Amino acid sequence: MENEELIAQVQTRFPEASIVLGNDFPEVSIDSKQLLPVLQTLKTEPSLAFNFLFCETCVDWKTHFTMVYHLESTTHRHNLVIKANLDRVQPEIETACHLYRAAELHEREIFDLFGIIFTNHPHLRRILLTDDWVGYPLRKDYDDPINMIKL
Amino acid sequence: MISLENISASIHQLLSANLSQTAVILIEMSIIALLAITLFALLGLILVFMERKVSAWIQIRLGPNRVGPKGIFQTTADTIKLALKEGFVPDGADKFLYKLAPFVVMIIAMMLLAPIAFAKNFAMWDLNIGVFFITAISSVSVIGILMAGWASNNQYSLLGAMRSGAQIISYEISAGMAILTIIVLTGSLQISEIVNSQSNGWWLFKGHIPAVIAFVIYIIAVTAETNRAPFDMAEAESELTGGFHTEYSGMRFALFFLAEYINIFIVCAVGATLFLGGWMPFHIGAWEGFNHIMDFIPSSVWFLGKTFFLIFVIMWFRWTFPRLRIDQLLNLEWKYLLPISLFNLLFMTLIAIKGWHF
Amino acid sequence: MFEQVSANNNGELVINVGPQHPATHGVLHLLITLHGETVTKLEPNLGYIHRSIEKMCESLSYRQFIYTTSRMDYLSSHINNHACALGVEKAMQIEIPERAEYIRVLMSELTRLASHQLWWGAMAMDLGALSPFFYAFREREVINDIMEETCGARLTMNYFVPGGVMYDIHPNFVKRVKDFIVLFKSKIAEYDELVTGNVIFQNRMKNIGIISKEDAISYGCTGPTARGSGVSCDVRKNYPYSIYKNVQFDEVLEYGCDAFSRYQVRIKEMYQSVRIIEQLIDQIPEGEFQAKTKAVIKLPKGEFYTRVETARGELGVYIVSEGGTTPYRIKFRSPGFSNLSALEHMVKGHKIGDLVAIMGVLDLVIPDIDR
Amino acid sequence: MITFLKQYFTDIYEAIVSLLKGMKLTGYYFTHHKEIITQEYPENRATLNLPERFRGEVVMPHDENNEHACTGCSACELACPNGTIKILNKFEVNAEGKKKKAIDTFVYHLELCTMCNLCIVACPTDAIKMAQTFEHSVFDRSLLTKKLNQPNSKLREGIE
Repeated sequence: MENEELIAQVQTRFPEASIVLGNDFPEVSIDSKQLLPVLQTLKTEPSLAFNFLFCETCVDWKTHFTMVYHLESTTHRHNLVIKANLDRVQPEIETACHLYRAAELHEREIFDLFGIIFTNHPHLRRILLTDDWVGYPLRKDYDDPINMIKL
Repeated sequence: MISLENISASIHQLLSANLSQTAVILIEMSIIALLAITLFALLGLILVFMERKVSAWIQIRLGPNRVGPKGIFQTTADTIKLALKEGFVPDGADKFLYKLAPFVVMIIAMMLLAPIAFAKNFAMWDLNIGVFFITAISSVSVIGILMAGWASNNQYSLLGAMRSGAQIISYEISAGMAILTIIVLTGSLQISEIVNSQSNGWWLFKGHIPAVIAFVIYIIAVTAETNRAPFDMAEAESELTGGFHTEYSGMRFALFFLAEYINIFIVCAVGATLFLGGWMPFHIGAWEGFNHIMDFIPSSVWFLGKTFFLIFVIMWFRWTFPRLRIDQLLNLEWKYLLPISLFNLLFMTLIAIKGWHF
Repeated sequence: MFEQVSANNNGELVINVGPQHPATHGVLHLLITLHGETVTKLEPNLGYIHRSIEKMCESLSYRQFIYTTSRMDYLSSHINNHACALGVEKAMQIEIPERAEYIRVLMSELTRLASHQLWWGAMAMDLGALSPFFYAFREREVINDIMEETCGARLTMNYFVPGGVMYDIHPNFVKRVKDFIVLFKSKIAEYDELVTGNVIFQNRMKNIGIISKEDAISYGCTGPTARGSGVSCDVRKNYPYSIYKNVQFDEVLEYGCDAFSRYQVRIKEMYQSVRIIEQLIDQIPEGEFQAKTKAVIKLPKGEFYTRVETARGELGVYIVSEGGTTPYRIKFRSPGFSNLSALEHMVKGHKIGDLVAIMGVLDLVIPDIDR
Repeated sequence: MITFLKQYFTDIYEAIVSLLKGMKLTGYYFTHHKEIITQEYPENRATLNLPERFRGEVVMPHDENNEHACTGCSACELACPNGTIKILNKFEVNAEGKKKKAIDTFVYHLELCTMCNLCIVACPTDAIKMAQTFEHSVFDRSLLTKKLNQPNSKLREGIE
């Protein structure tokens, strides 16, 4: 499906979402509480069939976090980016790992490095850093005077 | 002609001329003990060096070449290193069993040397159940391995030891069957008689196809029995890091290592005795000239040559094949080797009764 | 972190595989639960070689950050660099000279060959056959020598820069690559004789580590891991970058879903890489090897996602730019990380020996997973 | 039963053939020592030939008049991703009595260097290049911090 057609179709399904065509993929911004229903529809709807979550990450915009989900359909070969803004004080979002098993490790990594709480995640623990690590390194306000080398 | 037989006989004469019988036996025993220990150390050094060179050449490498000319003192240096290393006992290990295990394995390997005929009329103890003695004693070595695995207080060691137990016990059967196939022909368990029965040709050639099958099965089974790759389930360094000797270090590890090589030597020596005529030279029918030249080569050289050839074959296996999985290993034994060797034994008995062999 | 447990209540044995273990090829830690010899539970514990490359990149310029990616998946460092360079070029909207494109693709395919060869040797070593490792290194060494002559390094090249490549290819390059292809074709038959056709190897590899097509997609598997289950996921085919749309090659797909299929995908991919190299090696056009770029690269504001096919699967580079000289946020979607998540699914119910075989065929590179 | 037995023996036959194939190959290498590819490293030092692009360490070539081409512009220092290079500048008074910037010390931390070659590419006057040395091991870490410009060296004439 071409991007314009895809955007039109997604827009009709989720009227409240704002969709723009980014540099690479169409980007859909949704409310963080809507994530699971949106993903569910995107995955199960045969004309969309986004069955492959190839990247999941987070960006710290200092005022808020943005969760970014990169989706692909292996049958139709189209891509979509889902974005959801999170509150910076208490970042919480539903886990996607029951729909996409790939999300399980990715979400643990995001929890580890950004401190975002994924509700209903089967075992949300630190994955890369040690369990007793203080702070979330990929946040912009993270400071480690010992380990960080400033050039 | 100087031969090992003459040397031992003349020493015996010299001693019995001057001393009482008890003293002679005592002195001879200590000489034998000394020789056995020397042989042990020498075999360890030679076989480890041989293994390293064989592996290197197969793997298009040069192999050890730094210590001494062509690297021949490499294993000596390794032994010194191992002797100097700390003998580490892990916390929570059963200290008594942990320290005992390498010696159990070692002593069993040493006992196995007793009935082997190294040359014509040159064996420590040519007892009348020689082959049976070897099969019986060699199965005890699994106790040493189980001991080591259990006492180490390490899961890897335990798994390795358990695997080893299952493996040795099952492969013992087909190794025994293969040996029995030849015993049927010789009618004796005494090593010297087995060798003598091959004076007109080796059993491998005289015994038709069943002997060849028995030989192949014997080689496969003893490779498994000595925990060598592709059957090194007990060690399986990419799965269990080191298997039953994961926790061992220093001289205790060296003993395990040495015992492994001595065991290989012994099973290959038995294989050479049973199938390839022991110290008997290679003769071809009525070629008098050729046979005469073959006779000129000392019997000890014949024996060691055959044994080392078999050792090389086993090393060749190790550096070529991937490892089997534990269930496939047992499948191979119970579904392939055992039924084949049973039928093979049946055929061989038929041949022996009918006198079809040469 | 993990308390000393030897057996749980079900009489199952809990074993730490790694961080120092011969089969993990690095510092991967797996906590496995064994019922007898059968793995019932597997939990990866990562981070032993985590260097926070993503955080480091936030303070490096767009020229500088490329070198860090060589240190992620060090076996496909050229391809990693390719992804970053492509991302920066896409954002800057510059065209790179055709010669540079040819060199890049040639180098990428040589890297893929070298990586698959090392995998082949290491995998055979995991299964207990130690000699193939050396045979594989013999050919790989030739590639490394070619790389060294042109790029100046053997492993972490940092040869691709935004706008092209760092230097022109060495005058000997074309001849040596051709020689290598002749050598490689004469030696690849040995691989089949020694390992692929071996009955022990086949029995070890077949019907283990089964992952269905749906599961492979759901777990985010890419590369040979997914293609062994029949998932078409070759970025070079589906989203052609550089000059891959102009070269003839097949996407290797196997439908066995087991470890042996994945093995065959990788072996066949080597032939495809050789095919690509053969097509391009005589066609390298004359011209510049680098486009003119400003000394200081500034990217426009926006988000740029680039995907390339490394030897292990799909590498994604997600650059978030605020318009400055350094990236605001970089995410590397590494293939090993997702492939690892499928490991438990593949291993469950198999023997501990199979765990080693499955991991060997997954071809995990730990710095790629930990970043 | 017959088909089972047939299958059983074909399996055995095929297995043995495949194993013998592998043994033939390893046996070939065992007997053909000319295939050996490893080298004896310290002995072959004299014949060891490294390609001219090999990146071993950063050096600053000086000519016979003890002159180099480094103007002290710090382009390399800025290009370096991990702070390997530190340039300390001084001001020299030249023949016409004008103050001129020149390098005092070109500090190079070999222990931090990743041989990425970015400094060489960045240098506008080609004052530094990569040397083909690779035996960098020393017992004292401080020996790895090097001063690249030689004592009393000067900037070559005509380089700005």
